[in-house]
Amino acid sequence: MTAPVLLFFVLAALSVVFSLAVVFQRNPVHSAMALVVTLFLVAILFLTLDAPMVGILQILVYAGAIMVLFLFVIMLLNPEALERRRALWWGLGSIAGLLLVFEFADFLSDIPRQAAQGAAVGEGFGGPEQLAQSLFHDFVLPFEVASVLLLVAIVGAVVLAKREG
Amino acid sequence: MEESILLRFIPLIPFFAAALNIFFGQRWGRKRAGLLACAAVGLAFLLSLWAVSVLPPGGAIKDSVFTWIESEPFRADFAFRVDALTAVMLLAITGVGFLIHVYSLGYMGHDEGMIRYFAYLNLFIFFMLLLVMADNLLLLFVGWEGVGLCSYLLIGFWHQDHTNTIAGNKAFVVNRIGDFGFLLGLLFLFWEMGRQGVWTLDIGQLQQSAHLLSSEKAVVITLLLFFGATGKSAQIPLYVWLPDAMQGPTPVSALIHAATMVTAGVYMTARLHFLYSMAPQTLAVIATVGALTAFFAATIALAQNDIKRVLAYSTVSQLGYMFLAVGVGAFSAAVFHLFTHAFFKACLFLCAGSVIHALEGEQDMRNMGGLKSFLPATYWTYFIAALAISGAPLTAGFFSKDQILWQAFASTRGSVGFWFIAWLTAGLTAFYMFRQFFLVFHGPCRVREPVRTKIHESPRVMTVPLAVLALGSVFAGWVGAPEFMWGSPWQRWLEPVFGAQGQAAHGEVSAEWLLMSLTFAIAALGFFLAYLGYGRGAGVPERISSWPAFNWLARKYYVDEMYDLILVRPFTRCAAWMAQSFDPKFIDGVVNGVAGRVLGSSLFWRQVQTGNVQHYLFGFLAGALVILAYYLYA
Amino acid sequence: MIVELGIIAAKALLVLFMVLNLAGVMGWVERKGSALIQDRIGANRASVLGFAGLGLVNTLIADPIKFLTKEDFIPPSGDRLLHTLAPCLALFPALVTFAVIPFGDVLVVGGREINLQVANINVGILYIFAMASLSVYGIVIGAWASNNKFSLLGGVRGAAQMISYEIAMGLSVMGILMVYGTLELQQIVRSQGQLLWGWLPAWGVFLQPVALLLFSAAAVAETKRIPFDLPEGESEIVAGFHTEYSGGKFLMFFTGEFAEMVTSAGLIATLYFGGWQVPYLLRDGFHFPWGGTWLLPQLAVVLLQVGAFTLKVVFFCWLFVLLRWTLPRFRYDQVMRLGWKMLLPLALLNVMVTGVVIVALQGGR
Amino acid sequence: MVPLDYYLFLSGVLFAIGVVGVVIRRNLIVILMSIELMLNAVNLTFIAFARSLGSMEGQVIVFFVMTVAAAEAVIGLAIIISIFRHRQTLDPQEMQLLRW
Repeated sequence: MTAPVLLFFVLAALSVVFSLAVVFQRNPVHSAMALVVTLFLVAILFLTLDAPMVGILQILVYAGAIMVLFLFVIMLLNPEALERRRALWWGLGSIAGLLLVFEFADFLSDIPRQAAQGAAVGEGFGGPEQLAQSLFHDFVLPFEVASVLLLVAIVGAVVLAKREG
Repeated sequence: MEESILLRFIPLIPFFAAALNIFFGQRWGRKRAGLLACAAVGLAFLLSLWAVSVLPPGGAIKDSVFTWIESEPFRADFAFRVDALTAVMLLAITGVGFLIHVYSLGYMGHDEGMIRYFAYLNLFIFFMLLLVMADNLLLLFVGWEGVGLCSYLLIGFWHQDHTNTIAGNKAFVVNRIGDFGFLLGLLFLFWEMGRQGVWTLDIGQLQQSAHLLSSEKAVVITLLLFFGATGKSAQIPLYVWLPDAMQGPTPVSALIHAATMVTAGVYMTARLHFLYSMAPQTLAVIATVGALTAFFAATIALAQNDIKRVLAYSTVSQLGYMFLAVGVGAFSAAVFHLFTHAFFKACLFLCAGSVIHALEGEQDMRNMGGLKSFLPATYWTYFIAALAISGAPLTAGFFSKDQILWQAFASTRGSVGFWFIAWLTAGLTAFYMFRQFFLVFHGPCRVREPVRTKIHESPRVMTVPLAVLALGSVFAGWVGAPEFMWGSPWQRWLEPVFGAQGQAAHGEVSAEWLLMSLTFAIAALGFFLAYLGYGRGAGVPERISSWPAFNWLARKYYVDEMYDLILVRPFTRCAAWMAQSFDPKFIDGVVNGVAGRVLGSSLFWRQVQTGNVQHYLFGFLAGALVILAYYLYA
Repeated sequence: MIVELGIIAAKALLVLFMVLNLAGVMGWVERKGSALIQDRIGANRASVLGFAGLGLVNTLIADPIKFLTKEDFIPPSGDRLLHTLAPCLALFPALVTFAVIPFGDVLVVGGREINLQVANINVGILYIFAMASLSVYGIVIGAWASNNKFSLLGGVRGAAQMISYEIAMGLSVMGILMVYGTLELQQIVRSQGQLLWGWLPAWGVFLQPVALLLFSAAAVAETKRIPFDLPEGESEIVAGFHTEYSGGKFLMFFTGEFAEMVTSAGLIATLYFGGWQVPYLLRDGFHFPWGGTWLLPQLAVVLLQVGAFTLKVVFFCWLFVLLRWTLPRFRYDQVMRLGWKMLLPLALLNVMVTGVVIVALQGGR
Repeated sequence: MVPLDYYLFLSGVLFAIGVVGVVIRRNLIVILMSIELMLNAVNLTFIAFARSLGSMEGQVIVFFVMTVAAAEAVIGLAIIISIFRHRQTLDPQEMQLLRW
């Protein structure tokens, strides 16, 4: 087992553990923290896949902004801390999830195996220049649309969260 | 074929006048609205004169406004076309129409709904012009339906009175029955021509490719179209609406139910003469129906007491003459009689209107008499028109009717039987016309007291049109004199339209003279009998009206009752059963039953709808799993 | 391989040592600075083994000992795990941020070029922001885990404030990125060695003066220091997010704050004041614009550069201290208004103007 | 080198965990977090394929997914706040107005 594979297994195991924690922790703050860690780990996985820019953005946007927002809202609302576990419902959901995993595994077993880092990529793949080239050249219209989407989200959030009167 | 953009204004001017009157009439006031309506028709008349004057000999003028329907390979233009036949109709419609509009200014001058009246009248003129100017049968059908609508609106014009509304409904329903036949004929024609590869309803193209149709198909098509004509032109069996249509204002009766609309059927058969000529069986049917109607209606007219009903049955009878002419293949004669009839029948109706106007709405001839001295202008015009319709020598009716009689006798399709019926009818016509004449204008005055003192001659605005029409009643016929007198420009005018077949027979001059004399003789006999029965004293009417035969005629052969018994009652009963038993029990049962089952199952299944998003999501997840599994393992 | 790793480890340790020590020293400087400004003698009581003359001893040795020997109090109804985790989360980002800040040019030892920067990654600035954004968690988690109303208020304030100012900070740096055309910090610093009009060093402060002001303000807010210390706000909410902290954990918060301060100073120096650049000093010595040259050995040059960088960082740290004891605390609404309604629009405007100028100078390529 | 399927399978597992979270949790905020987890799993797939195919498009799409996720989180949280103000609860089971 080479170093990259080992690294992958460590990251994968950790991220699965923490994402399980996200779902099965009864305390929303614990869930949120577990999710932050998961996102961090996934960002490192991105780095192993030659996507440094996206990886850093993942930390910056997800961990740094979105999750802080989640925490902020949890603390703002401060709901009753723990929810009850309902064995039947949790069991049903988990079984369905397991089935989903099995079907994924079955599906993946059918496709030919290939290395993730198979294709030859040039210097700076996934770096700021290349991403910028794609974003502002090939995908400039979607990019602008995305900016409009964000603007709409801002306005929507302000309207929704504003207290009436 | 020449093009002219001016053509479209002939129908459009009345149309816009109607629209303006509908929207702004109330603001302008009645007087201005009436003048606008008259001016519009007058303008249309002038334009028609222009169109006739520029019409190339034997040709036509065309004006394509826009493409109405385009569905390859079929194409219908919203196009107008004027040829010799249309030109005649144009002049009759706009000319007589204009006079009647002017007359209406006086007749309807005091009516509350005058603006509405003139709007309808203009709308009618528009549709009628559409009908006669249509370049294709679809547009003709639009006009056909449109005039029916206007007729309905105007019969029920005084809708406050329920009987008027019923009369309007009757006219509309009976016309619908005819129109259904017409539409079927139209569709059948369209389909059959299409099967021959000619997808068209354009009249010119139809004429060129009519020979593609087989004779049997032509018979069926023409019979169906003729059925439509019997509805619109009040022939057996669908004539029953016309007498009732007299409920409308009298100028309307004159314009729509005497001069123009009811002749639409004749016009249509003349327009499609090329089809009818291919179907001798149909022509035989038409001739028979025409002759029978002429005689039948004339006999009914003998015994009517309502001044307008006599004229109504007279109209039916005269229309029968026209169809007889069509049936023996004498299209030109039919159109000629149509033309002259427009004048004298309009004149008669307007005279009747003048009388009714003077007597403040009285229509029963038994309550008239001796009006000669009160209404001199009406008296003389009526006299002239009555002479014309009776066929007195050198009047319009004399020429046109004699031509029909001659054709009925001498045409290849004619026979002595047809001639005899028509000849007999000519006598009856003279009789009932002068019976009416004597009852109304001669003898002692039987007008009821409060009205009698106020009898007055109509104003100029009404008498001048009467005079003009009376002149027309005499001189309109001179354009169609027989060959042996001074010849017929009419024939030459219509020759290009109908070709050689328009004038089917040229017989011996002596035979023509003989027939003419016979006709004159029987007309004179009718006049004499009328004078004997009604002209001298007051006692005769009572004696005659006690005869059972007279009663039989007065009740119009009980045809309305028969229709009621055979058709209307079973139909209403069937409808009642449908409405009261079939619909609530069966239809509603099925509908409610289905709804009930649906409701029941919904009540059960709605429990699935817990409102809990996560339950839905779980269902969604399960579904996704199943679909995934299906694609993986199946 | 081993050597490489060793060099990296050495660099990391060096940086950690420098930053932590500087943070410790700053604790003393802060007290001394306050005393200076308030016209008193200040922290002069600590004496170790009777050696009290050097006040530095106070913070470098006495303070840690004092903190570490105190009771580590955890609120009974609090969250044990997160309460412990929070100080680490506060300290961690401040320390790792320095990894991408270059403290010198290339040092050549035995033919091996050593880049005087712990990690040269091509998205350096983004990395800094990513780490800075993580520093919120320390406050928020700590505040929440304390199960204390005041702590929670402080935490909520901190979260909102830091998210708000992060945006202004990021946007103000945009100008620098546009001018130097790279995200790599080492590259940015090297670009600042060029000369404008032959004599003026192309430092960020000359090219992006507005951005410097915006960035500095945002940086102060990010370090939660006066005038932006709302999350602590002693006069209102006791001690804010670290009300329930004591002992070693408090020390970590404390150190974290100073480490952040050092990092901010380092960033300002790197982005706007030429980083390790000494005016006119190239790799082989000074080349003055007025013609003179003064060649120096490579080691001397590197030492000069590292020294210059350190000097700059210390200077800005001192500026922070001065700032703290000069300005009063804002109200919370003022903080929000400043961040959203002044810094953010100004930063956007700066980006736009910069863009226009660049396009104009390049002829709208 | 690490096979592509490893990444894909990891992504699938993370996705399934996210789905389970959405289904079983009774706290709207955690449900929203689970959705973020699912989005991230998908992002991982995109990045893996981007690397495997040597094309930047996957990364660009991830960029857009992040944009959408940010917008979604903002709006979602705003909705949650306004729901909480009205009903004092975050339990989706309590929100059953659309019931038969």
